[in-house]
Amino acid sequence: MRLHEYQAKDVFADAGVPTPPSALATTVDEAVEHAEEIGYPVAVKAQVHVGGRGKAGGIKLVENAEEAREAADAILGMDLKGYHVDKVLVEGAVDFKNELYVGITMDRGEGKPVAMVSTQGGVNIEEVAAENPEAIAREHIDPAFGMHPYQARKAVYDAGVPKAVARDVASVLTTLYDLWENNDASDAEINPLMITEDDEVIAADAVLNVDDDALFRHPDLAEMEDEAAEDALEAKANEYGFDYVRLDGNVGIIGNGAGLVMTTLDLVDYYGGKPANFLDIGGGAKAERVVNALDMVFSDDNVDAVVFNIFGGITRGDEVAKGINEALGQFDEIPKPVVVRLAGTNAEEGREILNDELVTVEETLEGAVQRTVEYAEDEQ
Amino acid sequence: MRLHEYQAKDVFADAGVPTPPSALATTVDEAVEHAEEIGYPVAVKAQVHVGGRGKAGGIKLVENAEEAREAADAILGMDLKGYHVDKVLVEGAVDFKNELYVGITMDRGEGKPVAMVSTQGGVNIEEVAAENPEAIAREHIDPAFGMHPYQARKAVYDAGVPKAVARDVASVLTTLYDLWENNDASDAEINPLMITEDDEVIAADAVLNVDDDALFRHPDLAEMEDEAAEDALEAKANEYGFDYVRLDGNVGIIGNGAGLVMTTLDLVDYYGGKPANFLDIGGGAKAERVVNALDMVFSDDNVDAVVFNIFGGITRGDEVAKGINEALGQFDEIPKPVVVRLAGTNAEEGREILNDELVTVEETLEGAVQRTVEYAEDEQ
Amino acid sequence: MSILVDEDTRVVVQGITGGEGKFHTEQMIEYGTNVVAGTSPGKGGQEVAGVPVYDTVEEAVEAEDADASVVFVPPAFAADAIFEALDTDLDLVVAITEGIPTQDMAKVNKRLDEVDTRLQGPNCPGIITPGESKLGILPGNIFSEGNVGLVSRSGTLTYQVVDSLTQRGIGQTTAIGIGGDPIIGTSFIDALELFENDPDTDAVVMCGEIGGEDEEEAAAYIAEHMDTPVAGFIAGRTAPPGKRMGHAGAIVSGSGTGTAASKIDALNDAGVPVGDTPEEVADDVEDLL
Amino acid sequence: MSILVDEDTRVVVQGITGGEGKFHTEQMIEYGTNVVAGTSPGKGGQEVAGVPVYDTVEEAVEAEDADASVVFVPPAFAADAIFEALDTDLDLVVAITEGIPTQDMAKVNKRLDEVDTRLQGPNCPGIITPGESKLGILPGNIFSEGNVGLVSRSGTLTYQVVDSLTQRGIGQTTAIGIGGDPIIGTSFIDALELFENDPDTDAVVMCGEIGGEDEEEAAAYIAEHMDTPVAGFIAGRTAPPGKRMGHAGAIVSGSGTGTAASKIDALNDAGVPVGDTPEEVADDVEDLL
Repeated sequence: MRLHEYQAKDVFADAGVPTPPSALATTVDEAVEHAEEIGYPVAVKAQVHVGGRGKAGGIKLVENAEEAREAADAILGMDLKGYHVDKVLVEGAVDFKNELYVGITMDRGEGKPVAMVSTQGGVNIEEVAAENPEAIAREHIDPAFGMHPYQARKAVYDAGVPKAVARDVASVLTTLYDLWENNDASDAEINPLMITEDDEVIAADAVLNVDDDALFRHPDLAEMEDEAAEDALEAKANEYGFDYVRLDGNVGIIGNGAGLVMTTLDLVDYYGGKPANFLDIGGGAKAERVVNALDMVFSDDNVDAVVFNIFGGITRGDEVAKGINEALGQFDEIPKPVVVRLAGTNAEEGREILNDELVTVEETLEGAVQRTVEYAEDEQ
Repeated sequence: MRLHEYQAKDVFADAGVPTPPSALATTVDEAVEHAEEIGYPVAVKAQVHVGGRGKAGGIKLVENAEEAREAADAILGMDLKGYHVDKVLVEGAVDFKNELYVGITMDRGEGKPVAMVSTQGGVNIEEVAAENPEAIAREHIDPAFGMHPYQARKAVYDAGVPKAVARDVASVLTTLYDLWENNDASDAEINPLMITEDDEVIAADAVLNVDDDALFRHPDLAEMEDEAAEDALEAKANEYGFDYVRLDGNVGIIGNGAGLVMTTLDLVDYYGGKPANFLDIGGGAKAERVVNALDMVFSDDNVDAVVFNIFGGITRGDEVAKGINEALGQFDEIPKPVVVRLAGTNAEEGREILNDELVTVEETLEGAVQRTVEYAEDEQ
Repeated sequence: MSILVDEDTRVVVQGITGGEGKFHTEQMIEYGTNVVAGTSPGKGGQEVAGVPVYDTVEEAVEAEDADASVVFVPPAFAADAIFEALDTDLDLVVAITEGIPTQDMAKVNKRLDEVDTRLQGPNCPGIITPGESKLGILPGNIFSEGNVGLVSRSGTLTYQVVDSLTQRGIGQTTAIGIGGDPIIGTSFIDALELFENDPDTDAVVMCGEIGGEDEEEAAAYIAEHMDTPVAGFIAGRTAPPGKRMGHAGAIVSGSGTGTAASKIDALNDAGVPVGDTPEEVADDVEDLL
Repeated sequence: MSILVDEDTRVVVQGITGGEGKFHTEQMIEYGTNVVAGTSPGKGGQEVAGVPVYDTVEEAVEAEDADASVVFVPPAFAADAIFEALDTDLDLVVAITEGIPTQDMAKVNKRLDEVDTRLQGPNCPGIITPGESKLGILPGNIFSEGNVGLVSRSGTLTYQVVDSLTQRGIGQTTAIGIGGDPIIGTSFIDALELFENDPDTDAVVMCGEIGGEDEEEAAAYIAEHMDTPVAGFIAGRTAPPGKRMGHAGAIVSGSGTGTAASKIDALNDAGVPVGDTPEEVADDVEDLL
């Protein structure tokens, strides 16, 4: 789960990280009002989960009320890389002489957190990482001890942060690690961390991505989740607790286990079809989840046929079959042809339970995928 | 630093450990008022840093207002093993069927914390530890990870805590570890942790001893320090930041370094004298500390002569000498004879600076002790 | 022979009184696994599927002289259960649980450096030595005894490939699902090394997927250290960059590494054929044997 | 020869810009210690007593090829300074600082299990190999070169005993103050083992004090493992039970162990003579040589 900039900034500011004065607006009038209060220049920033907002026209710097009104009017309601903008953050602009990058993330190769500092902030840090990796100082953290103060200092000195602000930047980095840990974050970043002419450090942006698996420990963060900002179908998947990715083909795919579902996508492609989605109903899937999964895939108008591929381990074939019967029983007419392939635990029982007036049953994966691709072609 | 029972209970209750209803009283009327509010039976408990308060008459269980008045009247103002009682805790009595012991302390042999649980609470746990050590379940904690929940369960099951309350006791133990860690405690204990007929667990006593070296991190705890409850001289030492122990002899002893001061005590004894105190002025002692040390020792009416034994490492002899001159310069007449022995860093400079009209200078430790013992004998 | 588990392995089921724990304990026993104990705090003294239940793993291990545990504890408590298992002298801990917070696993990962016990998983289907023992949720009926080792990041994909092998009469020494999470106890390389040292394993199938660098590192290991031939499969060829697909691991960064193409190239460079479909993988294995 | 430090030891002073750090850096250099660098965050690029100052220990160690550090950092920051030193490949870290919170030291103690670097202290006077090098605050003038090793929990008591030895013409190979805190990096046994393996050390003086079990354990070690003769001293014979005397370590529990009597008995049982006064210790050493 990714927090919006304004949410992350609130969390960071509460922890003592200096941030610019700012306020959230959902209407143009509100935005102008906030801009007047804060004093110009201010930035008007679209609050959507999209990288490169600035280049895409989602951030505008304005000098007076008229410009603020224009900017808010342009940004509120705009479609930014597929995301509808319904909130802007109005934020006092900061005069800066340097822009740093500071971040904490999990280094999966090492299996431990890593703190990163660079004096090349304010630009695409991924580019810096790819082209000039030594421009980012890295310090691995022992998660049992947490970040020692010396490690923050070391990263800051190694990165070549100017001495006048080194202590303050180290302190921000220490706080950032605490935020990362206390919020079960996968990433906590400030880019840019601005250094003003007076050698003050200010977080001009804030990223806090939280581990979905740990949200149960953070009801306050879970509440911040902003369904509206996501693709409607993805939001629905979220509600149902599915791993779902919408794609642009017409073959709906439901399966259990990320590897098998990905393989099913790959096979659809291999046999000449185009996947409409990735949908993993996960382990231990019960009838209700199957109902929900079919509901999701049928909700996608692009879908012309559905392949339902279950290889049972923790998921039992009989449960899946009941779910499929139940889900399809809710329709007067089956909206799209469904091909089912069951294997593994209780698969035979499942195949027996399946109502073959409602679905096509196939025994092999390759057969099921080929049949579905055919159906999808027929429907077009 | 040791918190009073009522202070520790407040800290424990804030962390969610169940405690009986209670209130602090400094007058008899107040105590009776609290007792009436809480409802009988209540315990009236002296708030002093003394073990075995109950046996010494510092805890009384009362059934009505009259008894409460009598008890408060008897306990408030009493002298309990040398400590003046000026506060009592009035506490609702708990009907219990079992008394447990739970505690966290630092195992210095292992260099790590240890959690302890026993079903033989309510009595002298040190006796249990000495006579029946297997009656105490112990679980060492890795201080980097903190106590894992399974470790609390393990200690509780190993100790044979009744299953009906095992989960609650494990939860108290986990909280106790967090309290121990968050407050930089040396010991955190509940003895007894009572189990009621309804299988509720209630902390009937609370011990929280805080590492003096860590008090700088805990200004809230440092404020709770109760000077009045200590021996007046020891309170003074505390104010000056000295390690001081009052003894019952007449030879005052000042030195630097615990080992050397203890050796000086041993030598006073060896040469037939009786030490009046242990006073370590510590490393890096400056003139002001020396003035304070002499002030302390002269404040003890039992002292007939003083040996001042400094072997300089971090403490420089010239600083010590200046301090001695300065301290003695404040007296029209030196109250007791002072023998000074300086060795180590800048010792020669120190000996030159010393005003030998005010003090006797000796070169060897044995010589200095023998001379002081003689002076002390002469003074009597 | 086999790796890690065999008919002598004495197994503790952690979380045996839960729904999944109980179901799969029955399944494991039915398969022939020597399940000697279960654990569930507060339920010590009970029995599940004829297996004695203990309050703590230590008690269970000591009372029943166990070698391995399999963890069915829910995600919020699973890391604690793993720590508990690592605090005993078990040889192997197999964590099935899906959805353990990554920061919890980072701490577990540190503990693994301090102990001799091996962790497999989490978020994995377990391990099976066909005809002898299975620890986890793998459907036993699709496996068969033989001379091919299998290691996979994905659960159900493993079953798919094994099914293809078994239907051709190609049996397995041991199949191990290492799990799809970002932080896991046993890596591809760990498993490959074990198979390389198992005289009965004549070929190995390695099923990877997009995300991370583990397959690339495994390819380098194979090129340098393995004589046993390896066949590969990589899921996620059609996954668009930047999208997370199920597993925390299955996300393509788009920066050139972690993609299916990069993994397939690395494996091919190490002499490992990579099939386009599970059936092709079975073809490759037939060729290698 | 000597233990742990000699004329080739290249020393970093952590906290060199503080009052005590600066004073003792000058004292160490005057004694002949090869102080090659100092550290003080934010003061990198400066010089103290002619020694270059770095912002981090890693920089200092790498730039000056240092072997050991000595820590003069104030107690609130000392554990962090020790962690920083342990994160480099220094052989020895000597922590002089007094008053480090015990829980901080428990964490340091755990880290010590994970690294090869040795910690000495904290709350100790340091270590000296007379005529070659001293790390810490020991007054160099009272030491002399010779064949007696000395290990002590107390700082100033060490000086007292050394003074007695030196005045009789008995010199020292190395004297090491292990520190009086409840948790320390180098124990009596560690130091005794080093002396036992040092061919130039012909006798060892061990100065203990009341509290803890370290002297009893050291006595057992001496009885079992040492050929080099040992003379002992125990401070705190007249300390009343239950009172804490200065060092966190110097508290007698009153339960039979940790008392001066128990320690003296244990040492005597191991064949170690224990003097009543520092002068008697010197007598014992003369007898042993």
